[in-house]
Amino acid sequence: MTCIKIVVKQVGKRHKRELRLAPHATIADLLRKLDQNRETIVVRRNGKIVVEEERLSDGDLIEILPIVTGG
Amino acid sequence: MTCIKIVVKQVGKRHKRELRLAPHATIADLLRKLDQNRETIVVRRNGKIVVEEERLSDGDLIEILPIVTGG
Amino acid sequence: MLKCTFCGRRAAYNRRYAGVLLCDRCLIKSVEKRFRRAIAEHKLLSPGERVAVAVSGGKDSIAAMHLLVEHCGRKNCELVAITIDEGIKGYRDQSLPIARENAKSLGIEHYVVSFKRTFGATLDQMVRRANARKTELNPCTYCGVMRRSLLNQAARELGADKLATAHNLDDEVQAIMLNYVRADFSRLHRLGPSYPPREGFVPRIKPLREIPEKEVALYALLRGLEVHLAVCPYTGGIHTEIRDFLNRIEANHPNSKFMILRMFDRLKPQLARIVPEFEMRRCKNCGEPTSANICKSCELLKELGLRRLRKTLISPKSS
Amino acid sequence: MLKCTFCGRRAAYNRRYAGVLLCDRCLIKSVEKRFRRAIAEHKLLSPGERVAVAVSGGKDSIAAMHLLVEHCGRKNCELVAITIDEGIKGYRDQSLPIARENAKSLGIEHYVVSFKRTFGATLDQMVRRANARKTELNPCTYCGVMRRSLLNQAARELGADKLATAHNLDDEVQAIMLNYVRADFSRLHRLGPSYPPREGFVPRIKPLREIPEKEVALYALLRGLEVHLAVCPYTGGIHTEIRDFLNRIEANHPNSKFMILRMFDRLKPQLARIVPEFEMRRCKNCGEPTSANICKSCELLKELGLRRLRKTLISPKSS
Repeated sequence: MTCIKIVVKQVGKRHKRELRLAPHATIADLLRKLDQNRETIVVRRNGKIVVEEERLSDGDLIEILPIVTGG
Repeated sequence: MTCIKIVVKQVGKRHKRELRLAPHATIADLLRKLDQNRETIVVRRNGKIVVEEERLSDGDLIEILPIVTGG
Repeated sequence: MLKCTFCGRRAAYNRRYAGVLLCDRCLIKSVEKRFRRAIAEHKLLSPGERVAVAVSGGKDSIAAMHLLVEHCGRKNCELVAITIDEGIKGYRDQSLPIARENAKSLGIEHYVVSFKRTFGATLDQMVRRANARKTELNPCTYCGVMRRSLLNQAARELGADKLATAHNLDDEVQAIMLNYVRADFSRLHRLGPSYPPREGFVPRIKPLREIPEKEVALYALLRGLEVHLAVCPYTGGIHTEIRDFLNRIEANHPNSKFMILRMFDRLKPQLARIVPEFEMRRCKNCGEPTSANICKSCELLKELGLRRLRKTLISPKSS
Repeated sequence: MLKCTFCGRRAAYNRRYAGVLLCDRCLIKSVEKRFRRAIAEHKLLSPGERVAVAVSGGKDSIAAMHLLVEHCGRKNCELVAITIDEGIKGYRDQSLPIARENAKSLGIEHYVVSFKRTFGATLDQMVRRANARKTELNPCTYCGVMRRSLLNQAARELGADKLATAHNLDDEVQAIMLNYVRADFSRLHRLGPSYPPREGFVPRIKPLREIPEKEVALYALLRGLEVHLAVCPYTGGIHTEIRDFLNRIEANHPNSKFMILRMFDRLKPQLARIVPEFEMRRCKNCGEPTSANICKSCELLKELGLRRLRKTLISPKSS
């Protein structure tokens, strides 16, 4: 079982990160790993807003957009 | 400014730990460092139950006793 | 060394929500005073009554038993103790002897009612069955419903006028918050310092309801009571999330727990207007009080493929 | 690829509390439907009314403005927009142009009222003064009290029949929880889909109150609206603790936020019996409505050594 490699960009932070995940990992798995609550963000996968239950593929660019702005 | 050295024993866990803290550190500082909420524990210092605002001294034995047991 | 605000001895506790430090003796006195005040203010006990106290062996119930035995001595009440043995390996089997020893040393009659003998299965066995059957209910549901039912029945069989439980401030505020989150009006309505008498129910009282968990623990530890301090293996889920939230809020904003309690106590009389009063019936299966045909315990047992084995819990020899 | 439960296109959102997946189009339609339903169900707007909408430039208020302008077109209502410029460097100065651009592109009159011109100090300056004077109040207190007061006054001066704010489900449930924890009955009583008319107050309406924050954000993003998405530098404290708790609970137990809202909405009519109705007066200083001699804004200003510089906010040229 080989890992998949994805790139994560958290909007508002400068750097992109490359992460390795198990095959069949979902975006929800990734969010858990990054300690991100799905209620507070929107996820774009290769530019498209998608649901957190989608599986990741090798080479995906995942953008995490925080939406909770107020006090 | 030299550090103080204390020994921490979390009741229920096997091992004691030795920790270094800044001089004038209080038990509350130690609890923050250990991510322990004061509402859920009782602290014994050298065998005596004490308040979390007491300052630590070099060589202190600090026991942390979890009191939240229920569901 | 930090000193007691009242007597100048070494402080053992910082009661931040009141802005005072307390030494061991003053903490013990304060807890005893609040316990007596709760009984007087909410008329929890009358002289001459027979009280059953639920004792698990943990700090809260052991403290409650010691506080009650002293109170009963003064007020000419009779105290009996009941332990429900749910059958939780490595947990209840360790606390049960502690409950027994404490009752013995205080000279209190002690009765043990077990899930195993009553339902033919321990809680551990029920949890395994629930997992196998994928009922999606968590262990606390089985434990809570069945323990509550058995406590009530045992207290009734023992002729108790009141059933005392050791719920502390933290327990009560957690229950309030849980029912706010679940929008459960009937459960919310049932919370409070006492639960009024209803057909088939022994009135329940909670004399520790206004004492924070940490103060109950300190009371037991500083008095040197023998208590069981271990974490139930089935903790988790929403109960734990709510408890952690409340402890974080209280640590950062002392007095929050009391504020939540006070607000609820002011809301409670209004809840009666929303919650429909329902008729009490008898469970067709076990005869215990219920608002449905079958009581919740029997319903849960059925889902697990189990049934009640004994109708009566307390035999003259089970002491 | 996961598909929309309704139309089979690619899903963009998992609405877990309802057990359905939604594509971009169906999410937009659903949000618009809920917005219209809120207005109809709670009679938030009547045909021909003049509505002022509070617009910060964030996702919620920009979404609200776009939803309202379409509604007003159909129902023959008039819409004006008000932005309060509190003076938060690196935050409001970035969102204000976005509010202005959106209003302009929609052809809506837009008014800006600033703390600086009204009180002689920006919020940033107030916070520095508060720290120097150790008032122990947090920035959200100044911001909240003064912004609310200015919004009301500006809406009144503009002859608005209603003042619409963009509070979403998350905002409302956080406020409910905060007031449970603080035991603040009067604040709790003031929450709801609308705030009834009172002397000196423009009735407030919250048409997004039953739309979760994430759905409002998705609505704005999927419609391609230009919004400001940045975190206020003054967030923190108990508000953040409560928000984090609610988001954790919702993530682990979907529908909890709605449950809290539903429970509150059932409790609310009962709160009127507890909260005393107080007489409305005029602030001796600025003339704004208050239950005391001096309104809360003027009281806070005084503590900071500041005072109101302008009585009237909207001049014909301030558009």
